[in-house]
This record gives sequence, structure tokens and C-alpha cells, in this order.
Amino acid sequence: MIKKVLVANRGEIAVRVMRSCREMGILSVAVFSEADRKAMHVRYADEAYCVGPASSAESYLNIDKIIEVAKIAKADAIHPGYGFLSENATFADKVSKAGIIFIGPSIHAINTMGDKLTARELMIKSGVPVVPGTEENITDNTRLKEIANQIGYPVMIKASAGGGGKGMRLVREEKDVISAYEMAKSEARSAFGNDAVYIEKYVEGPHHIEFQIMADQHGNYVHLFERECSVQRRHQKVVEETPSPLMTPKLREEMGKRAIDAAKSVNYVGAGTVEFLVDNNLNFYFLEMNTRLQVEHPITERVTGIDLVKAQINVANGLPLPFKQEDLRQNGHAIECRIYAEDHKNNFMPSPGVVKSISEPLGLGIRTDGYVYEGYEIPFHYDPMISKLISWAPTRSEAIERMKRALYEYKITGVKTSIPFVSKIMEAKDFVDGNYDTHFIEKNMDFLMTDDDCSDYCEDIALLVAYLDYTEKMKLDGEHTLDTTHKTSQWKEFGRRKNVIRL
Amino acid sequence: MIKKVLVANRGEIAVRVMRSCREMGILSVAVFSEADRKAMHVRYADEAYCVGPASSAESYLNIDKIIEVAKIAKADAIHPGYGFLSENATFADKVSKAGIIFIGPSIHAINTMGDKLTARELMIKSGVPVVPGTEENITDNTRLKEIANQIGYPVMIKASAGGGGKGMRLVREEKDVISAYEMAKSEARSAFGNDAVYIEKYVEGPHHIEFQIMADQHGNYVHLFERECSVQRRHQKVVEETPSPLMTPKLREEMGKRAIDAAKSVNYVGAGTVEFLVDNNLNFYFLEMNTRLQVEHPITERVTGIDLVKAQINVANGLPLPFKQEDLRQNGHAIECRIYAEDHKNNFMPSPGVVKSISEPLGLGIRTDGYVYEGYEIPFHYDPMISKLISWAPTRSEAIERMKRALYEYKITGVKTSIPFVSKIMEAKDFVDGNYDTHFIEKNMDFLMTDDDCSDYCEDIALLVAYLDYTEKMKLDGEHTLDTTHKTSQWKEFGRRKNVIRL
Amino acid sequence: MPLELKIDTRVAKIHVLEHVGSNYKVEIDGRIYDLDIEKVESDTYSILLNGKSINMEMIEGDEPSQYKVNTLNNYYEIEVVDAVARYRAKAKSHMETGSNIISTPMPGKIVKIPVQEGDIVEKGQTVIIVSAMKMESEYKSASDGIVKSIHVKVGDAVEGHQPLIEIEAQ
Amino acid sequence: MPLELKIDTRVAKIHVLEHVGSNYKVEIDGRIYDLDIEKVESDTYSILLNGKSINMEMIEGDEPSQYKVNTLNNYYEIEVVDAVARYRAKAKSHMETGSNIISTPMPGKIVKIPVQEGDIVEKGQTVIIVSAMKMESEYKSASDGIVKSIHVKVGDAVEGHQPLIEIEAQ
Repeated sequence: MIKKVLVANRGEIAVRVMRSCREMGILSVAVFSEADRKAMHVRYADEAYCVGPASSAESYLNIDKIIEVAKIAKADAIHPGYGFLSENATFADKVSKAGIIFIGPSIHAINTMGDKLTARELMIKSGVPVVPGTEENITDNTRLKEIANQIGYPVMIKASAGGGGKGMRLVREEKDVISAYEMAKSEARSAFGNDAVYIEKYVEGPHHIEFQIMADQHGNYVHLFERECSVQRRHQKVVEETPSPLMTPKLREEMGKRAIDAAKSVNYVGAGTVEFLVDNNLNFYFLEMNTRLQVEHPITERVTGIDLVKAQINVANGLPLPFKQEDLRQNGHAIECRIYAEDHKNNFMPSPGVVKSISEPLGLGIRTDGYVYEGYEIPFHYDPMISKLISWAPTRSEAIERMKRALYEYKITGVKTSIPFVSKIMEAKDFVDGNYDTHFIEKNMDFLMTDDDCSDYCEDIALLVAYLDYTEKMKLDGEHTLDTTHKTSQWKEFGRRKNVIRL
Repeated sequence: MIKKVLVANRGEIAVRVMRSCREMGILSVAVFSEADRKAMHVRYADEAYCVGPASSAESYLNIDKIIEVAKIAKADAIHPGYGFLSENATFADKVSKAGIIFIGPSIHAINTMGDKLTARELMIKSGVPVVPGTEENITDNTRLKEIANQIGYPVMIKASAGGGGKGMRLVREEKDVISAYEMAKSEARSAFGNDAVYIEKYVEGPHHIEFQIMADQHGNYVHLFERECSVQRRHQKVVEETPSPLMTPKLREEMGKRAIDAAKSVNYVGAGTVEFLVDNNLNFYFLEMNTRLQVEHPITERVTGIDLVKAQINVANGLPLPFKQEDLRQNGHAIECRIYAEDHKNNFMPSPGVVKSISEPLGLGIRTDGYVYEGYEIPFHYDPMISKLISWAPTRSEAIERMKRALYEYKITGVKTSIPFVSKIMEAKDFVDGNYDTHFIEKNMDFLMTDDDCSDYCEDIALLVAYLDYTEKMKLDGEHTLDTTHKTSQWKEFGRRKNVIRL
Repeated sequence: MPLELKIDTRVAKIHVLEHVGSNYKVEIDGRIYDLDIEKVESDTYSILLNGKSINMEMIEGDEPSQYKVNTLNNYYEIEVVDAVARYRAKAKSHMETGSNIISTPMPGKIVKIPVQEGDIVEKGQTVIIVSAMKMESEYKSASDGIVKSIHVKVGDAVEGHQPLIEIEAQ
Repeated sequence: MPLELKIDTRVAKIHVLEHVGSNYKVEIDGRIYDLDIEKVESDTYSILLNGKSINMEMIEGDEPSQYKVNTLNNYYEIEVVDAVARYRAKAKSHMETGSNIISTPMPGKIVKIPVQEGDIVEKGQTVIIVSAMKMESEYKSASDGIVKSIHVKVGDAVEGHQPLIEIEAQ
């Protein structure tokens, strides 16, 4: 049985994994970069070892160093969290070869799902629907029209070497397909030096819906229902919820079945996520499988009551899943808002810096998974996500109301955060109505950027309080400058100042 | 419909009520004493009004002043919380007469349940079991023996004017009953100047188990299952859990039914709690009914998923309960630990003072209901309870493990708290086994008071860190004393100090 | 001591008329307010105005005279203008005349510099791309002008508020 | 500068042998430790000792030289003994010789004073009952003696650390 787990990660997910370890009586080992000596996961762990400089490539991605630490610390197992080495087959392989349990699926599963083309072919073979299209390079106009007709319009022409929207063209009718094809090719050539393009069905009003799956080493597979992740900005998820407002019981059953098929096709073991695109007519298509824990796993934990990290560790220990598909229920509704250190009013610029003060929302139906604390300096080397706020209630509308209440309570000063932005999402009509797809943020950007108006007196009072604070500050400065007999500690002095406004 | 609620309370319960108001879009009005200007409920509310000096009698118990504020603020309703005026029939009456909704039961219900003797008689009439015995003053030995035999040994002889254990005698056999009676009488005479005594059945291994009930204005009654509250110190609850480890489905059904009978006997409306004593043979006896929300209501909320404050407000609005008995489930297991500002190593002495820093436990399955914040001075005028920590998990043992993990994370400095004490409760074998009654704390006191041993190096490191902190502090003091050109703000300076150890 | 305070383009004058304990009677640009103001945390104030409970975070900016203020729904940047601050502001604006210095608000790494010294640039043209926290941000020229000097090169790690590129406005 | 530190009856001597950044090699009463010590919050330290991650809260006591230390499982009271502190301690102990002053650690209200000036009291005898936070606490004499003076009366509100009753030890 696993007695000590090295967590090869940082930030909130490292702390989250260690929480479950602690509950299971398992010791946790942190690794940290030189920039992270004061990070919460180092403080939270039972043991902590430095694995290199600030740059991720030299620390959190330093496979050999991390395995060396695992050996020194005599860790039985390594949990990779998400990001960093979590979907790195070489890492999983080296961990296993070092005689340490990798808490995740097999190398084969990671490799297969990590390669888009192989995964797509396997899904077709396994009867899991994929976005209709072809990965082949289309070289002549006849073949182009043939395939486009076969798929059915609208279609998307995409550069094989593509990314960032370059070399992409949406085509709604046959008459436009050739000119679009030529423009895409030419754009691809100049952008990537490679003019290979392929065609895919264009999914209208696309919803990003994923299924959590869990499998043990004994061939038992379950899905833990869906997560609706369509609130995205630049393919970055911002808000997730479960159940999906789009979902029907029939579709859930069908998609859950296909998600399990996808997992079975690679003999999947552990926790994984099958991502689908779903259109407004409830057609769904396999997108990819993430062979690790997801950022948004807490909403699934909240409605099913299952601790997914504990489940991962139990599976890694060779235990059978303690629940069957028919035991699982979606109880109520859960929403997650990701809180980033960013300035949404300034093009969502990341906002690292020192957290001056923080108070998390408390009370009924609220969970926070974070890692920053007062006085902590958020480093600029890593992801700007500060925390995840999860609300739960029996109904969706109550979960939204509760999230708004929690966001009202959540105070972080020193760095700009996305709290005001996600608060506006909770008020956006399309979101409240559950009537949204991946275009939601784009479509509602004007609303999301508008501040609610404060009455006239707000500004006046802000001015007054600034005035009082400044006056008091100048007075204190004066006192300290002149007082040369001053003996007590600055810290103590700081703590003692209670009635500071003495104009 | 209620649009604005005045919360006639302070501390965590005032904030907790306001949270639900906020989620419902209802404005909240705080009242505060002069000692509470900076209290969290004042900051959290939409409006706040001072109702008098620090002394509760002149502020939080000042009925006329509170009603006056409710009128000024145009509040539609008053929520009394628990304690203070929550079970004061005069208050409920005056509130109603002022045309304001009292969020609680009728004056008749408060009055009836507030009087122990009347309540006892009504329960007997309603078929709710009470502790066998008589409230009559026993004046002769024949009657004494007769009643004792009728009740069955062991019996307890109690002074009618009694309290604090004075004039109480436990009698296990008939041969001792007369001498015990005479001693009790004589003790009562000298302690209270009144030698009236009565007999009650002595409940062996007593469990304090209560049922949450909820009723609307349309005659619908449900119970929301039990709470086990036997972990008590001097009749003060310390830890509560639901389900009770003692409970059986049959007993739950029977007690739930009787709890509803008790509520029906006074045409109860709103949230209330029926407290029972249960012995080891699962006999149960009515103790009293609390006609208000209880401190420990969150564990019921967690396993049923129902927001009891919202339910109270909806009932006050005249809405029917949205659930029936058969809709309600106990999902998983919840435990609450009360966190007091007290020094358990010093006879549980209250420890008011300034909270220097606080970090609440976060993550899966944890709820905190508190009200103190960094820099807040816990006043000595009121209750020393800082917060309530609630853990939930699918099973009891996992809920205990999770509570231990949360207590590990919960850091409060500046005041002494009961965190170490309740942590030890979570480790006590009797508690872990679910094998405890109201004698638990008394019985386990030695264990609860023992610190887990730290290895040798702990003390050495503590010494070293004290040394470094002191040296650095003295150095900083020196700097500030001599630096007369020092211009920047002390606050800023404080925030900037990052690498303070520069020996 | 009546002080001037700036918020956006507004310049406000404040007079404290009465002050007992935490209670203030003040005049702000001719409007009279009765307030109860308490500092409750290191940078948080609780304000009661005719019963209304208002919370404000007052975060000191780069200078002690600058504040970033968060209210429930709004964010303000306020500057207290006293004699010292006024002098500094003057000196600064003089220094910057005709010059447009690009800097980042945070540390990061230079990803791309699509201009060279001497290039003519338009207002809004991207002159440098900096990566921080897994995101790339484009910095644009605030005016038409000529690239006067470039202080960094691709791959450099930079601190926040460090001059990266200077553009002379035309 | 080697200092003495007191913890209960133990007096410890500390020597810092080497110190680079946050890394220390120290000798504490003859034992050698290699440690990485960082102050992470205003009164919290993170310590790494051979990989073990240890957290300690160092809370300043009534004097800057006094610390209340919380570790995961333990609580210590530590006093740093330097020249100044030693002098103060001496003066204090001199002043208190033969006298036993009852005071409370917190504010409260006097509920009962079951003794009168001149009464002979035993060690452990309750001499005053104070109520705070809805609880009554009994304060007892630390030694046999005579009640020398009573500074308060029933009903008085008292501050913490205020002398309430003085008992002359016999």
C-alpha cells in the first residue's frame, strides 16, 4: 500500500492532492523550484525538496531530478497533478522503471491519447463519433468538393501545421469552397511554410462537454457524468458546471457510454476525461481524452460526493472501484469559477505580485481550492490561476445565487483578479438562462466589461477615505521620524494600531 | 414577500443569516452594540445601526430599540438567530404588533416550550415519552418508595430549586433511597433555602440526540433527521454529528415521528429542534424543544442539502415547504466542531483578544461558518465561539479523517482556541469508534489533555527561530530608531519586507 | 488642512467640518455628508452613511499619495495632491514630454521585438511582445513616432516598470 | 552574538556557525543542525530540516524578548535572555518577592470576592471570581498568606493584567 506520495506539481493542485493524502494517512513530498520556496505546497507537505531554478524546464519538468528526489525521500508513488509532466509518457515510463508507482494510466494510454491522429483513428474503430472530416492533405479541387459534400456544409478548412486561426476558413456553401481552399493554402504557406490543408465538419453553436471517467486495474469502468465547459476565453476554460444545461438523460447515457468506450479502447486505468464537442442538435463528437485529473474535477466531486484523488490513489493501490455505475448520482448542481491573477480591464493581462490580504468566502455550499496566502508573492514564472471557487445547491439557479454571494465575499488585494469578471458572467442573461455555447464570452464581452454603476456618493466617499488614510499616514510617518527613543518592535506596533483615524 | 430582514444578533449566526438573505436577493440590516462597530456582521450587512452600549442587556436584548431600528430601516421581517431574543415571546409579540414578520414560531409555541413543566405535561398528553418521574414535591417516605418503584431504579433525587449538582442524589437500590432523600433535602435546604425535592428516572449512558423539524403555515411537518450532540463539556456542546452512530433506522423513524408530534402539539411553524435523551437500550425521552435555529444546524444542511435559513424565510413568507418527508435523505456523514477562543490548558478559560492572523481550511467537504477576521478584536462581552468547522464525507470514518485534515489547516494566532482540543477528540478511540455518551469528555479528559510528542528537534528549532526572529527584530528597531530621514509609510514598509532574515 | 484629490479628470476639494471619534461631517465639492468611518483591516475601511454599510479597500499605489480603491462594484484610482506630490508630478511630466516609454507592469521575458531603432511607428502599432505567466502580451506605441532606443533584446528577462523601448512622438 | 534562550527550566545556548541566504548551520547545546528557514507570513516560519517541512508560529509575548510558539503538536513559551532582558527580569523578581498579585489575563467583571483584607488564605484558595465571555473563572492564591489589599469591588469592570488582589506570602 502507498505510504508516501511525491506530488510532482505546484499551486492549488499540489495542495489539493496533499489534502487527500493527509486524510488517507499518507505522507506527502513536495518538490519546488527556487522561486517556490515559500509556496503553500512546500509548507503543506510533510517533506519538501528543491528540484531546480525557477524555469519550469529546469525544475517541474526535470524528470530525472524529480525521480531522484522520489528515491531519496523513499516515496512509493508519484502524483503528477495536471499540466507539467502529467501527460508525459517518458516521465510515466521512467517513474515505473525506478520502481515507483505512477498515479495515472499506462504509458500506452498516454501515448495513444496524446497523439490526435492516432486517437481519432482509434475512436472511429471503437465506434466513438468524431468530427466528420479527413486528416489527409487535400491536393485537388475534385477531391475537395467530394469530401465537403460527403461531410455536409458548413465545413472548416484547416492548415495541417496550423494554430491560432491562421490558415482556417469557414465555408457555408459549395460555391465558396474552392476560393476558400486556395486562400487557406496560401495563408498556410506564408504562415507555416507548409500549405497542407484538411477539411472538417464545422460544428455550429459548439458546446464543450466532457465526461469524467474512472477505471480500476480489474476492468471496471464508470463515468461520473458530464461537465459543461463552454464558458471559455481563447480556449481557456473560465467557468464550468455540472449538470450541463444542455444535457438530456438520454444524451447523458449515450455520451457516458461512448466515453467509457473511449477509455476501454486504451485499457484506461485511473481518472481521465473524455472531451466532446456537442452541437445545438445534440450531435456529439470526440475531441480528445485528457489522461489526468482536470482543473475542474471539484464540481464532479461535489455532485457525486466522491473524492477523485482518493479514488486515484486507491486504484493505484490495486483496489477495485468501491462504486458501480448504478451507485452514482448527480446530486444537485455545482459551478466552478476559476480565479486568475489578471486584469480583465487591461486585455486580461496577468497580474503577478504580492497578495496583501485575502479572505475566502465561507458558509454553506461553498468550496475554495487555492494556494495563495497573505504576504505570498505570486511568481510570474507559472500559471496565473490563484484558486477555484465552487458553489453547490440543489438547483442550478440557487447555485448561481450562491456563487454570486461567494464572489461578493471573496476579497483579494495586492493583485488584480478575475473576481469582477466572473461575477459579471454569473449575471449575464445567457448564462443565467443556461443558453450558451463556446461563443458565450465573445458574444457577451460588452456586458461582461461594464461596471455596475455605483451611486454618486461612492466616488465622494472614496475620495474622503483616501484623504483620511493619507493624512493619517503622513502623521504616522512624522511620528516615527522624530521618535528616536522608539523601542518596541515594528511588528508589534503594527499589530497594536487599532484606532488609526485620529485626524 | 420579504425584501429586507433585520438580523437581531451578532457573530457567526448573524453573518450566516445574511449569507442566505444575500443569495435570495433580500437586503439585510445589522444591529450592533458600541463594542461591535467593527464586527463582521456590520461589514457584511447592507445596512447597520447601533442599538446601544456593549452590555447585551442594553443592546442585543433591547427589544424596543431593535424594533425602532427595524421601523427606521423599513425591514419587513426580523430574524433572531439563536441566543439573545430568539426564544423571547415578548419580543416576538412586540415585533408582530409593530407589523413586522417574526421569523420563528408563534408566541404560543415559544411560551409553551419555554416552560419546562408545561412542555412536559403537553408531551405526556401528546404521547411523546418523557423521563419518568414526578415534578411533585415528595414529602413522605412511603410516597417516595412508591414512586421510585413505579419509575424503576436507578432514580435521581433532585432539588426543585436546584442547579449545579447541589441537592442531587443518584440511587441505585431501594435500600439507599431514604437516606439519599434525606441528604438531598438537607443539602437543598442549605443551598437554596428550599428543601423541595422530586424524583426522576436516571438515564444510564445518556445520549443527547435531537431532531431538526421544519413546519410551514399550511400544516405540513417534516423532520430532517437527528443530530448526535453527546460530546459536551459542562452541558455545552463541543462536537455534533449526523447520523448518530447510535441510531437505527427503526429508532430514527420512531423518534422522528415523536419529534413531529411534539411540534404539532404547539402548532409549530418554522425551524425547531426537539431534544431527547437516549439510553443505551435505545429508550428515548423528551428533554426540551428549542424554538429557533440551533448552532449545529449546518450538519443537517450538509447531509440533506437544504438551506435551513432560506427555508425559514420561505415559511415566514407563507410558502409551503417545497419537500415532503419522503423526499428527504441523509446523504453521507457530517461532523461539526465548535471553535472557541479559549485556553483548554488553563481550565478552558475564555481567551478574548486581537486575532493576529487566521487561515481557514479549504478544499473538498469542508465548510466554515465564522465571523472573525485579521485584526479583529474578539470582545469579552459576548460568547467566545469563533467559528464552526463542518466536515462531510460519504462515510463517518472519512468525515473524521477530513475533519482532522481541516483542523491541521486551521490557523488562528493572537488568541488561544479550542482547535487542539477538538483535534484530540477526533483521535480519541471512543469517538472514532462512535462509542460515546454525554460522559465522553469527562471520561477521556486525560487523553484529550495530552499533547502528542514532538521529536527532540522541535524544541531546538523553536529556540533557534525565536533567536533569529528576536535578532532581526532588534536590528530593525535599531534601523528605525536611527533613520530620521525615513519617509515612506510604515504600512508600505511592512508590506515590502520580504527577506527579513538577514542576520 | 483642505487637500485636493484627483480622480480621473475630476479634482475634488474636501473640508472636514466636524470630527468626533469615528464620526465625520465633511463637505466634498459642496455636498455635505455625515459618516462613521472605521479602519477595520490593514487596507479596508468600513463606512456607515445614513445606515448604509459600505466597505472600501484602499490600496496604496506606487507613491504614498496614490490609491487604488475597490468598492463593491467599482474601481477608482485616486491621487492626493499636496505640495510635495504636486512638485513631483510637475518634474515627471516635464521629463516625459514628447517621449513615450514602453514598460511592463510586471516581470517577464522578451519574446519578440518587431521594430528596430529608427523605425517609424504608428499609434497602436505593436512594438514589443513580452511573455509572463504563460501568456504573451503585446505592447503598443501610444502615439505616432520614431523608435528612439531599444533597451532589451529577445530572450531577456525583465523586471516590471523597467524601460524597454523609447519612442519619440512626432 | 551567542544568546541564551529559556524554555521552561531549560537554558539553551545557540551559535550560528554558517549562514548563506536562508540556509543556516547552527549549534544548539552541542547539537548541529542544517536548516533552511524562511519567514513566510507576519508570524509564521517555514523550516526545512533534511527535507522535513516544519511550520512554526512565533507570536510575540508581552515583551519583545518573549515568544509563544506553536508547532503542529506543541506549544512553547520561550524567552530570549539578553543583557536588557536580564536586567528587567532581575528588577521584576525583586519587586515581587514575598508578594502574590492576582490579576486576570483578560478584561472582565468582578462577580465575587470571598475574602477580605487581612484574611489568612491558603494556597489554592479562591480569592476572586471574574466573569468574562459568559463564563466565570475562579482565581486562587498561589501560596499561603494574608490578603494585603483588594483593589476592586464586586461589579467593577476590569482590564486584563490589572492588579486585583495582593497576597503577602507567609
